[in-house]
Amino acid sequence: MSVAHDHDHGHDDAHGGHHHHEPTFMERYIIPTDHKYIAQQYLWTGMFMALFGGFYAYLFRMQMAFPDMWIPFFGRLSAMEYNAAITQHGSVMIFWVAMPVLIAAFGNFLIPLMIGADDMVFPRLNRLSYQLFLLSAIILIASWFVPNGAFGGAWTAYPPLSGDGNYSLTPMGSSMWLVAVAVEFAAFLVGGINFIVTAMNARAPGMRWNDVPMIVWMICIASLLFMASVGPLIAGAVMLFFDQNLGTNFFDPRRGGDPILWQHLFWFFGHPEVYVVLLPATGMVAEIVPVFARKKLFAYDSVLYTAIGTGVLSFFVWAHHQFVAGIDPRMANVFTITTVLISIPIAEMIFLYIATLYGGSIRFTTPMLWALGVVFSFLIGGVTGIYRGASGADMYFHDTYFVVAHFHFTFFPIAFIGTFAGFTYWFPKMFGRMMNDTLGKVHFWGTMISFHGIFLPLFATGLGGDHRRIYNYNHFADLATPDLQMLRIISTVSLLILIAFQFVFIYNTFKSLFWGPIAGTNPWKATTLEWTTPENPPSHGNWPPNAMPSVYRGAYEYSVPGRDEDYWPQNVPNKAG
Amino acid sequence: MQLYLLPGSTYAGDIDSLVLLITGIVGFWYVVTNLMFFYLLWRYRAVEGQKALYVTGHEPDLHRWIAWPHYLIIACDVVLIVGAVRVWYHIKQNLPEAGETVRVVGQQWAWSFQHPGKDGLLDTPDDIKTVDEMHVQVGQVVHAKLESRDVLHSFSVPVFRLKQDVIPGRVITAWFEATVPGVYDIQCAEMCGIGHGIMAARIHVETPEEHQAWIAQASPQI
Amino acid sequence: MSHSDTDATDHGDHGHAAAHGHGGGHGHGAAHEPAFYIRIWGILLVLLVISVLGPELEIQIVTLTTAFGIAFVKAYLVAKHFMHLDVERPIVWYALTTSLAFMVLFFAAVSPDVMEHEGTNWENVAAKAEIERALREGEGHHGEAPHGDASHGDASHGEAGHAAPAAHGSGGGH
Amino acid sequence: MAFKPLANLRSATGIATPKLAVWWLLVSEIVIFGGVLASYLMHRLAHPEFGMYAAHTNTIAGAVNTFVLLTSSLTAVLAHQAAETGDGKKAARYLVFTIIGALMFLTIKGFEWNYEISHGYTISANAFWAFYYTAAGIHAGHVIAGAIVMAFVAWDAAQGKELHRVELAGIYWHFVDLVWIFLFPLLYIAK
Repeated sequence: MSVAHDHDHGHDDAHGGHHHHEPTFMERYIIPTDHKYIAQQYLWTGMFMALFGGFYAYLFRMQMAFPDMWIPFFGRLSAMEYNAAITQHGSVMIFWVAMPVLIAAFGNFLIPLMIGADDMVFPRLNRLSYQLFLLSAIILIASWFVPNGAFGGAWTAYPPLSGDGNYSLTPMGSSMWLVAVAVEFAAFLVGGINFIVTAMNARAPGMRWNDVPMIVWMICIASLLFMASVGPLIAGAVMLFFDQNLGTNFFDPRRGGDPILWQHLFWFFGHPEVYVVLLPATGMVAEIVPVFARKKLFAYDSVLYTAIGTGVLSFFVWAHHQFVAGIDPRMANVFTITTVLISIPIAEMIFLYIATLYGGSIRFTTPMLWALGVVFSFLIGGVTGIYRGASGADMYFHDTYFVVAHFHFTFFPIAFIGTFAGFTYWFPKMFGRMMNDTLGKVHFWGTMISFHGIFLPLFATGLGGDHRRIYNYNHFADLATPDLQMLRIISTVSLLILIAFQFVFIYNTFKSLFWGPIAGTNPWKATTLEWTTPENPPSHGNWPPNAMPSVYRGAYEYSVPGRDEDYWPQNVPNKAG
Repeated sequence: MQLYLLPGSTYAGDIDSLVLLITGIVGFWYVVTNLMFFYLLWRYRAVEGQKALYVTGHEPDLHRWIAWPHYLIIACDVVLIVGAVRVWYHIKQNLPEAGETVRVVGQQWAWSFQHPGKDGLLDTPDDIKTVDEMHVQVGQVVHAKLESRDVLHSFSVPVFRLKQDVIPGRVITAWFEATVPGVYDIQCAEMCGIGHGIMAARIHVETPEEHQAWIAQASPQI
Repeated sequence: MSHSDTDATDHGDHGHAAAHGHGGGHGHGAAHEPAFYIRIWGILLVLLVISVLGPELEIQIVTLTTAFGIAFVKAYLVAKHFMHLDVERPIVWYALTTSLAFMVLFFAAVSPDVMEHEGTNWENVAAKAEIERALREGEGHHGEAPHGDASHGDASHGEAGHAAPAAHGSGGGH
Repeated sequence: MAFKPLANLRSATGIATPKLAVWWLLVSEIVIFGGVLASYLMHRLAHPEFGMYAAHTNTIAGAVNTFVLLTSSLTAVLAHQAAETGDGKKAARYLVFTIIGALMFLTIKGFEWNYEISHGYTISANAFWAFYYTAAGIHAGHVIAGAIVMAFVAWDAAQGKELHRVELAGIYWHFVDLVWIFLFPLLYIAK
């Protein structure tokens, strides 16, 4: 933001058509084609949407802890508003926060820089992707203000409830929600194709497949998973839209439709989607842990195989979301087996990350703490998943708060802890300034402790029988006990603390953005290509056209014996280095 | 604190045992992994002048540390799958002979129950129809014919550990055999619209005498 | 992957050599003479005629083989010769077939629920009632149009038993 | 002309970048159509009455449309062939033929639907017609998109610019043709 673009670009570019000029405000912020600005657009839009998602969480947690109370900044929450709040919280956090920030923002920012390219292969397509995404966000926000309010049929949108305005009572909200989701899918399809093609074709000379930084692999695998799984849901969305608006009966049994079909169409996408957001976050761990342990990533190939294995297996497990949702019970056995088996690659991946610490020289900087936090918290989410994958146990846990706690222990570490890890780690590259480490650590500990305070009690209430999506437990005699209520209050209070700690982050971000100490081009002494740009933050084109990097070694050459420095950047030639 | 619900059906104990089995296995892994994690973090914290090891992770003596747990996990998975499928088969696929068959109809936002009445048969004039109130006899296998009039609901009785979604257009048969007399919650566990949060019913598990008395008292006058 | 010095040097050089293939891989001599494409087109048209005439025999096995078997042959010809998959890199072929395989997987895993109308402890009474209604209606007024307006719940669902949502009115208007 | 990054000119896989992107686009299209067709097929196999409804579809119109699309595929591949030899004008001419094919397809479809709808076979009539209009409608959307894309490509090709795009538009168009090759027997022939 502050570094002058004083670099003397070579204009004798052999490739032609490659010209540099100082971007105008319009070109930079409104219609950018530079991947770094599009990444920022995604990042800020995602974080802005997170405020809405967080506010919804605040609303319904307050309602849970203090039923029918007057909620500060809102008022009383009606049952309809409650349903809308949980639905929109889920949709916003997954589709408009986790996806844009983890995949689109970091993918856009990192892929060209890490593979040594000057931009994405299709910069204008990239811009289109963001514009579609922005449009989808606007449609979604608009849907909160239409007559009868926002869609409240849960983010899974099971018909007939979602397909018929007579059932949901939000005909407009349902349709707009569906359109918003579909447009968002289109945005990420366009973006995903761009990511994959860029990583496949535009790698720097000399960069072989096992020299590619792990997060690039992870984002590409995630994009592939998204691309191969979202089709049926796009088809399903068209069908559901027709059900809502043209009187067809694809999913309504009153005339030959089948509600179970939607569940399959949804979860065929919905389960791989979990890994779509998980893999980029684990990729960040794979980037950050080696840097701060000053150590090579443990068994690069194995990490990659576990990621691919997880990705492939994720296509075979979707019906574990439907064990008791009306599928034939015989099929549940197949899906139990595949689901439990997915623990093998994921556990191995976690082991490999932990093994990377072995023999390291570990520095507990803020990004490192966040990366370790991902591993620590995700472990809880991972092991509690086993309860859900085992069909016999899922019969009891399905749609209880145990589920809620479980998937928040996966999604929160992925989408927030992972994002904070990536954000604090790449902040110097994105904005050219360092973040405040003390404030970062305060934010880390506050967030981690309060996050566990929110969801650990919810495992207990789930075991006690608390169902999800219940507006007010006072209607259920067995659930309206003081013990359970106390746990709910602990959870809500923890949420308030967590929200309070986010102000530390916001303060730190804006303070560092404008007044933080100027960072060098490689403040963490990392090896990957994004730290080798001559300017910080990199200007348009990332490297001068006549000095594009070539790659001579893998991405994690730390503490190589016989070298003075404990890192060996990928672009340093062997003899000259 | 009373968090643990009493097991109120013949198979509730099976599910609880399965949960304990899973807890044992994943608890072991959780503890071991965390011990390793924090040990390594402490042991290899940065020390002035000490350089990190340079290993690729493919050295056999190191990779063993990944490979062996890997095999052990496969073994654990087999145990888990066998345990889960056994319980599942017993509850969802197997259907013991019914002592009584009750039709359960979910609609926005109430449960209605059609008990077979004195003659023990459904769809006869002496059926007992109730709303948000189900009566069953302890120690008797009850088949619940689950139906829905409008959207998805879910018939969930936490004390029985039973949960089954109710799908419009389909008849799904669930069964249970209650073991402890008392009155418990029936909850709708699938989002079904505005009133989802008030879609509660109560199940009365009665001794044979109480149940007969209830039938006698509740039967419609024909 | 350990990079000894010589290894890394080799690989660096190799990389430079392979780099900057401008628009590499474009075409690879994929183009045939126009006559070749017209021949393929002729074969496709013959196949089209067979696939239309075959079902006229009204023998089910003939219908299936001519209609669908020929569709696969046609698809193969178009993909191979018109899309030039025959000279394309194998990875494209893998990607396309993998996505097709996922659809087969989807069909295989969903059909026990959607294609079957009864199974272990469940029965899809609405679908059965719909088939029965439609077939009866079809016999009754053969060749006539189905209901023009499909406002919900107008059909004769009475026979469907309890599960058929005869009481639709309860759904709305709350 | 718009700025083209260096990245766009690299080709580590040996497949030209734009072409690789088209292939990935087709991968995502396969699963979209796969979702519709798998759903339709499940209903088709389970519901004998679908055959009864399918009897009201116009096989002749479907066959003519298949012919139109196959022929437009031929002109698309001939356009590609012309582009390979560097003859942009010829490529553009063939692409115009392809676009005419697309318009003919849509016109026939329009008459066909008009007839069916006016006879009460609307999208909401029953599950078969719902699938019929949805599957064919999504396909028709692709036909329209393809025609628009080809119009732009033909415009450039006529001036000898961006000739490699002729092949890309062609690949996409063959895919649209392929989908119809399966839709035709599924919706029209199986009665």
